[in-house]
Amino acid sequence: MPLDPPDLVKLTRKDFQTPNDVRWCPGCGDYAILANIQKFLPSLGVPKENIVFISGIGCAARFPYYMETYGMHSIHGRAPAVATGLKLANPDLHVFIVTGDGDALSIGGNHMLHLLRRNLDVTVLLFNNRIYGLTKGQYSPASEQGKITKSTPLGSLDYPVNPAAFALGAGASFYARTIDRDAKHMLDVLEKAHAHKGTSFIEIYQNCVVFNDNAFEYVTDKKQKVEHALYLEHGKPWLFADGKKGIALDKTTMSPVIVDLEKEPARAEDIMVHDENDASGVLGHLLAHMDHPQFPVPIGLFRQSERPAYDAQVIEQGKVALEKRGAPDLKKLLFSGDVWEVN
Amino acid sequence: MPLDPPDLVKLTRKDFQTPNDVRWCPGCGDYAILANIQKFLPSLGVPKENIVFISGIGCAARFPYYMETYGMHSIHGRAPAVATGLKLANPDLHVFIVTGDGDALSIGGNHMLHLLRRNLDVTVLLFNNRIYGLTKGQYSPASEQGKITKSTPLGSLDYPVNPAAFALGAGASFYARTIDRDAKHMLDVLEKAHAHKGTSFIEIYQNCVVFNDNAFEYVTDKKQKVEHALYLEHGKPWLFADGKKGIALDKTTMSPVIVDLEKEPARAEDIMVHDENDASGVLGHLLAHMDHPQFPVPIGLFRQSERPAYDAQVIEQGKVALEKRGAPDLKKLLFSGDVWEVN
Amino acid sequence: MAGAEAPQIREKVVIRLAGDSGDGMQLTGTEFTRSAALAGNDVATFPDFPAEIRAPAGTLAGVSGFQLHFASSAIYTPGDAPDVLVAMNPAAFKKNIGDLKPGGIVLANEDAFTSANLKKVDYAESPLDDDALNERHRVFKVAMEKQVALALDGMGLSTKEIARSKNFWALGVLYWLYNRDTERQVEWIQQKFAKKPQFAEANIKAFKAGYHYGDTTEMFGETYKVEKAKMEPGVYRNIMGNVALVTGLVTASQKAGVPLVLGSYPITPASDILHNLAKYRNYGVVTFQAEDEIAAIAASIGASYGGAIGVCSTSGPGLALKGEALGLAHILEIPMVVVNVQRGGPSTGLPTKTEQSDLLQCMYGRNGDAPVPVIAAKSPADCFYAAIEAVKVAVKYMTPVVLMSDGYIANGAEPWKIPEPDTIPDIPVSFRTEKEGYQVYARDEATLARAWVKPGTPGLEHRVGGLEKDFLTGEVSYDPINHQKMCDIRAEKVARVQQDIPPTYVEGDEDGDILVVGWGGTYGSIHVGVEKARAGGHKVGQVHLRWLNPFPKDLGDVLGRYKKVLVCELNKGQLWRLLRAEYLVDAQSFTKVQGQPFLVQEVQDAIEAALKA
Amino acid sequence: MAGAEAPQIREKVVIRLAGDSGDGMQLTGTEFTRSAALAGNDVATFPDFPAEIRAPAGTLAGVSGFQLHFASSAIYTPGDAPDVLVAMNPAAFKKNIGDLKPGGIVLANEDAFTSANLKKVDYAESPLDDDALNERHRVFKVAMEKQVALALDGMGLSTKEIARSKNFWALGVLYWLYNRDTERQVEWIQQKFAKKPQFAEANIKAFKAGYHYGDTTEMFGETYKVEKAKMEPGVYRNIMGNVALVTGLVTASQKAGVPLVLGSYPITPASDILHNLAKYRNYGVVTFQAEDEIAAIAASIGASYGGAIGVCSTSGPGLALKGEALGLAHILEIPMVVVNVQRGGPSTGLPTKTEQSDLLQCMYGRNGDAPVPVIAAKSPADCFYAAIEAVKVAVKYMTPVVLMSDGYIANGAEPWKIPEPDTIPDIPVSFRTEKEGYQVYARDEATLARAWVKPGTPGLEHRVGGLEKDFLTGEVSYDPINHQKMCDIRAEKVARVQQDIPPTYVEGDEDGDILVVGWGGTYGSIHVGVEKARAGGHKVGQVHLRWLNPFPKDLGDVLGRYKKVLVCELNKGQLWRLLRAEYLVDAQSFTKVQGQPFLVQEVQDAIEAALKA
Ligand SMILES: Cc1ncc(C[n+]2csc(CCOP(=O)(O)OP(=O)(O)O)c2C)c(N)n1
Ligand SMILES: Cc1ncc(C[n+]2csc(CCOP(=O)(O)OP(=O)(O)O)c2C)c(N)n1
Ligand code: SF4
Ligand code: SF4
Ligand SMILES: [Mg+2]
Ligand SMILES: [Mg+2]
Repeated sequence: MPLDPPDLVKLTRKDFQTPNDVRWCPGCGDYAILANIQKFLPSLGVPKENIVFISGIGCAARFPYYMETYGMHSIHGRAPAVATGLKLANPDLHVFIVTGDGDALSIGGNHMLHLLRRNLDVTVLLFNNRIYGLTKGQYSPASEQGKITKSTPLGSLDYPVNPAAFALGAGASFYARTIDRDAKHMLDVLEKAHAHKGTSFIEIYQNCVVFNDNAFEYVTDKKQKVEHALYLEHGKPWLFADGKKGIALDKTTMSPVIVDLEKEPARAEDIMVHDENDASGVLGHLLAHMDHPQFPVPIGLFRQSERPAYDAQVIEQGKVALEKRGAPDLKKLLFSGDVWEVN
Repeated sequence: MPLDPPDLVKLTRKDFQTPNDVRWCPGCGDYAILANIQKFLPSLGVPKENIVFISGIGCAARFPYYMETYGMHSIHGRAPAVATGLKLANPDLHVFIVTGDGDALSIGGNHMLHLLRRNLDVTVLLFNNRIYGLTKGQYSPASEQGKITKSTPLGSLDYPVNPAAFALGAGASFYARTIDRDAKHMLDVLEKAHAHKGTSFIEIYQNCVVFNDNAFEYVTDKKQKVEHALYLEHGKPWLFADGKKGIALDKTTMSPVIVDLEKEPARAEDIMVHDENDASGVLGHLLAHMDHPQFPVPIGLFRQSERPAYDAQVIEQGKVALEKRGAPDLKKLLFSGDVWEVN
Repeated sequence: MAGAEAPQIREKVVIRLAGDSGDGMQLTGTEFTRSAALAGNDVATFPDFPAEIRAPAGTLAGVSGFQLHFASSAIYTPGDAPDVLVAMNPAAFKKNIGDLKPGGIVLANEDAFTSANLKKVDYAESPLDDDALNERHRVFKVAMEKQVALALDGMGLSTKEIARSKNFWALGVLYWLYNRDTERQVEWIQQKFAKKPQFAEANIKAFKAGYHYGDTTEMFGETYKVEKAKMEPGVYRNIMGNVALVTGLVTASQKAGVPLVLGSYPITPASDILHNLAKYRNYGVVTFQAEDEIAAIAASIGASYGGAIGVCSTSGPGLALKGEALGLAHILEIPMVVVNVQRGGPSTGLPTKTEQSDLLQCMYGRNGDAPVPVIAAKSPADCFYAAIEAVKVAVKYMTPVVLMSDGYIANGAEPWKIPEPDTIPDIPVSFRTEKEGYQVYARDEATLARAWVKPGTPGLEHRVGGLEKDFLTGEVSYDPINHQKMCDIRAEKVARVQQDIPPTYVEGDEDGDILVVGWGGTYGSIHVGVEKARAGGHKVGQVHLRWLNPFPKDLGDVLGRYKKVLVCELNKGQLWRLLRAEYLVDAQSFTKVQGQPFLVQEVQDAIEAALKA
Repeated sequence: MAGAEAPQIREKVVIRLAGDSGDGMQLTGTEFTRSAALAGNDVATFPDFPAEIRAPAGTLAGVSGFQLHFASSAIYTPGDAPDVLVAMNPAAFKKNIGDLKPGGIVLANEDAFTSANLKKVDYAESPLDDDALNERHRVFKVAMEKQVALALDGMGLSTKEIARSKNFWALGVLYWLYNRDTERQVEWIQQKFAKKPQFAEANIKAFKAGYHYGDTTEMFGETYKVEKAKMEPGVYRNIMGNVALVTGLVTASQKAGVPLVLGSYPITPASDILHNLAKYRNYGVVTFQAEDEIAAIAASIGASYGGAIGVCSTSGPGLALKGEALGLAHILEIPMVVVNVQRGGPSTGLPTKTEQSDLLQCMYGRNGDAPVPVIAAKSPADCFYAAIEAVKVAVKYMTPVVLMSDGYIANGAEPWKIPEPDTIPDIPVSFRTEKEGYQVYARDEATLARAWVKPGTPGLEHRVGGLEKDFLTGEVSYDPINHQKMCDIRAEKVARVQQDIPPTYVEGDEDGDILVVGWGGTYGSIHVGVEKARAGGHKVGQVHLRWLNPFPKDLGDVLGRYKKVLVCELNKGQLWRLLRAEYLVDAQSFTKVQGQPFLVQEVQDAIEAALKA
């Protein structure tokens, strides 16, 4: 497979649209994400035949049908494994995995874990609407405890999976969170993800108008988000509420605390400064556990770390093997071991 | 099912031994664990009929056959799910899950994730020998990178799963590490686990003499372990090397650093003090990422946190439902909805 | 209240409601069905909805349909061809008009036949004005949205909100057309929207406006009446398959005196089993929404091992994931019920459509020789009895049982004569507590079942597992002869379920030209097809198999009593293969895999063709 | 070098080596086999080891056996009853003595017949001294450990280390007994233990000591010689099934010019496929040890979609987990090979034992009607050809293919006449790159295969998935007729594989009294059984099916040429059911599920019985 040719016809958003009717509910957050990705891809300079979208099952997982690239709508939860085989067959492809919170964190949790620790060079787009959309509204592992849904008329009992804590605990080398409606932010995160070598895990807060409407209103509603969203920027302090509040670390409990800078301007010094490449991962840990409503919810790139991607290592190992063991030779293959002749 | 009766015949270790031949390889670390558990159980004051061992498949998973309690040797990776059903049928049982690093972290990773987040009241004993024993020596997700095994003659490429980081990221309310050969320590950890309400996850370093001998020599060998093991005690500083060294936190990088107290006695103050109940989870995070050979390996209870167990909540919900909706009534069940009569 | 002239009497009427997914056709259909049932008609329904939650408005893919059949005589299917088609938009019209009976009524929402909507389904102009159409059918165009807007004028509702009530308007028209009593419906709306009184009011107004529109415009010239059906005396309710199945499971649990634990992962069309069972926490039912299908069945196994009735519910793709664990349940010999509500396959296939293509998967979809009893429900209400029987066999023989339903009966509904609770026999279950002489795999002589022992029972501590085990002690055994013995016994045990299977029930002719064999949700169509063939002068029998494994003891004899055998099923011939293998019967196969149930006509034609073949 | 007297000539010899798992019997057996093969004998082997890595020393459960058959004529099985039994301890003796031929040799390690060891297997006293035994057999007791200790004296080895060499001592005795050339063996030991020269030296010394012990004590009175077998001229190697299978896969990949990606999760007895393929990274082979079996097959699907030959290898329980994904591969219509090395089931069953009980699982173990071609290898070397054929059909018909092996042939070995690479035909594969007229599900007329397109190909961007798809464009389609069409076509495509299946190959009589039908690893036993029955005067034919789905076109006719048909298989009658269903043939079934291959005698008896039935 050739690498992406350098001199490309300039692609536009339209080039990535299929003629297919888009079949999400009117008002579904998936539309915005689709539009953003279609806007984003031309900027990569990658010819569209080298792009593949692999999904599992769910509303989110319909995504590949709407992308004029290669794509596979596979089976529930298994997209990471399908993508792994695909990259092993052709590591030059740019592979996106599209998945929902049920697809990725319920049935597909194990594959996600192993994808992340292996650090395959792909981008994961997790559309988190905290509900099972396609099957019409059961709670998902990302739903808040006590949630009343079709399958939990008395309220759900399980504590939710924390996608950020899970991903970072699984060894994710890139974890970011963004929001369906925040096009600009999403594009920014996508760019960073594309530049990252290894698995980029992007959690996208996505509104399911039908079964979990406004689940993320506190970070999408213009008024509320000021107090409830913490936009992360590398090298910048953890500030929110228009810079009037910030997050500091209580040194004795090692816990994040909200500092009201209007009341305590002197504590501006204490505000944590974001470091995307934080070596110890402590910042990522703290961010992962900052949850609504106690804390503003962090939006942005939590943490990125460097280690060779799995597919890159496979190629490298292939080269070494070829050098050491020589080119394929059927004669050698067949006649190996103890052979004898009968005349 | 009756609760454990208060006046018990005093059980002994022997009561928990089955007549079955124990079929591990001579010298396998599993023997020591078996002996420890059989020693430990009488101390619980739980009649043996109320104890159940559920395992998956692997050398470790043979465990239930050797315990004179109830037990099931189920299928590969699924013990957490079997145990969940069992506890839903009878929450009064004391259930232990016995699993290997492949069983728990490879095929069974997803069930483990969900067990931990749900916080089912069971104890998980993960026999980590960093290899697939039963299938005769392939690398496991816990094997170090570059490992040469039957399935990786050129060396494995995947980064290992970090069991502690995984479990804590999954929301484990109890995570401890102990060692097959350290009977005293294991008993101590088992007691703590038993007192814990919710899922107690215990990683046991276990030596596989045949396929991965001495994988943990650095913490089992008398000489080496002084420098390489960090025994955790609640309220005590993170000291090792006979108290001559300790772990402090570099405040700028938020990373753990080794302090040589002989050289810098003044820094004794800086040594981190262990808090098993650390609210923010930062200590657990740091411990999970302290790995051999850069750091001494933490042994003991990393972190314990409190939240209601899944099964306890199920019972509670049942009580509420009974109060609100009334006792079972077949007549009501059958004749519900719009009914009409035909004469 | 009804139209001026006396209504015409009709024996059977088939109505199909079709519109966008958002148009509320399922609700309208369900409500009209309810009123027909309450009025004493026999009813049968067939909802047919798209896979998408809400497919793009106005497209063919987005059309949601609901067909209902109500009658003053016994009926068995939702009907082949509708008498009335309610079409809320051009897509709904286009998709369904071909099925309408000649002379049938079209009630079309004219407001939706805009040029934009027409274009979406490739109509150059409105098909409603087509002469040929108007010759074949009685076409009524109504500007429903306008009518509703008029009725709701002054309530301060938005256009969108107003449009939402148009299904109740249409329902009102149907009430008028079939002389239904409106009061109960009004009450129902009031209750249903109790929390949103404004919507309640709007819907009631729309409903009444539709009714009055029929009345005052004397729209259709005449009205109709379908008398009460002669049904056995008793108390009835209208029940959907998934609800009946849940009711059966809960009843079985109560009758066995053993709590029920469901492990399930949502999947269409089985999810409603989880939803409905979750309502019975006060009946001791625990529902566990697992992380996947494997965890779901593993949890059921754990629950059964713990002394509960472990159940899991799924559809084809989910069952495919459960194969390994089902093999474990088989070798453990614990009682469990695996419910498979079949849908269109292979793979993700046609998730919202019906099919019967999982039979061989249920029989053989796991490693090794691992037979399990397989039972299939034949109609919505029958799901109740099949569920009870599945539980009964599971606990009696200590075996997992696969209980098959399908999308058609799961979502379809029919009137069900509710049995008095006391008439349902108890399901005897005894947990062993006696220590003396306990051997883990010792068996009951008649059933070959081993004893069920609850963990927690003193003195009976033991271990079980997936490795082959000694035929008596249950300890792991690699002994060759023991393995043979255990495989033989496990197979024999499942074969012994025959003891509990009544002799084959033959409907129609007891011998003769042809025997039509079916199973599962196709019962109704086959039944009527057979009746029609008999009316055509042939000697035709019908056998509808409840147990697919094992078969009834006398089935071979029954097959032998006919010159020909025809197996009808919604797959590529799966039961046909099983029957041929078992009885070497040169049966013919009539199949269909279109995501749709059989039409009666198709069955009838197939019988004719088979007779000639 | 050989014994003083001229050796006796023997046509066939069967030796069984038995000892504790730690006694190195597998190695000893393999080495003696190698020497026999190199000496020009035909050979066949049967290793039989316990499930435990190292079961408790001295117990019956811990006995590891290796049987080898070598001959100067063509042989097909490892032999029913051994001529020689080497028993390293009382457990090994007890477990195997019953099989020894009357007059056969027992070579027992007397040192291990301690009272402790005797007690472990319930011997009150040493059975070696039993008169009856010594009348029936020729019993040789040797204090092997003592002999080895003497030989290694002065090397400074521990008792434990010394004991480890005793298998080489026994090997030495066998070399002497059968007049084998010792030089190559010495070289082999040197190479094998190159990194541990002390062990090399010890093992060589022990080996030579054994040889000389035979020679100097003139232990058995006489020695034997098995001449070269008359084999077709050519170059041979001795090959195990799993190795042959891997060699076939790599060859197919080279001949197709398409790289191979294996996704696999370790499982006995399939793991060696992963292990062996991993050695061929320089052949473009990528092996991926996945987190579970589902990930393994999903990765193979991804790889095939990406333009590689996706393969996954597993055993029964693993295959049970792959059902859903295999259905996806089926509906996607991509080329893939799923290798199933069968073991004893159900559930975890008897993991290290052989069985053929996954046939129906391979056929039907997934939701919906989702047929795939199924091929089975019949012997160790045949795994090579079966693997190539599986790949060929997969890429030609764009379909997943299930390739069946079993524990018996996977671990057994036989001499293989190595084909010249050039004589192996290329496997034509062409990836579509032409944009013009591309339709994702347009098909080749002859094979019904759709085009294989690599992602990365400009202008052919398209989407595939598990939902039903339009028969031409591949877009999602819920159209009823289209679904029927696609189900029909997918079935027809698999049926067309018949085009590539040669007419049924009948061995023995072309028509007559009885046809014996088998498949897979039972070929050898059935073959010899049939030959013996023919020698007994019956007209018997043998058909050993390579393709289980579809069957060869003429199979029905062939079945019809015999008065009776007998299907022999290691399960509860799975092929038997398929044949009955397909051909309505009133076949008889001879089966065995004991974790062991058929004995020739069993097959012969079954034929006699069937003839009488
Ligand atoms: C094996 C299998 N099990 C279950 C299903 C049913 N199913 C389809 S999507 C889905 C969950 C969807 O939730 P999520 O991943 O959050 O996606 P969303 O629809 O919310 O975008 C389920 C349970 C299936 N298709 N396959
Ligand atoms: C479904 C399935 N896949 C694979 C196997 C084969 N298998 C048995 S145990 C095992 C791994 C064991 O490793 P681990 O869990 O670390 O246990 P250990 O033997 O090291 O104690 C595997 C792959 C199986 N029994 N079932
Ligand atoms: S159900 Fe929810 S997630 Fe699915 S398409 Fe509709 S709005 Fe979107
Ligand atoms: S293989 Fe390893 S883990 Fe398994 S029993 Fe032997 S020593 Fe223990
Ligand atoms: Mg979701
Ligand atoms: Mg292990």
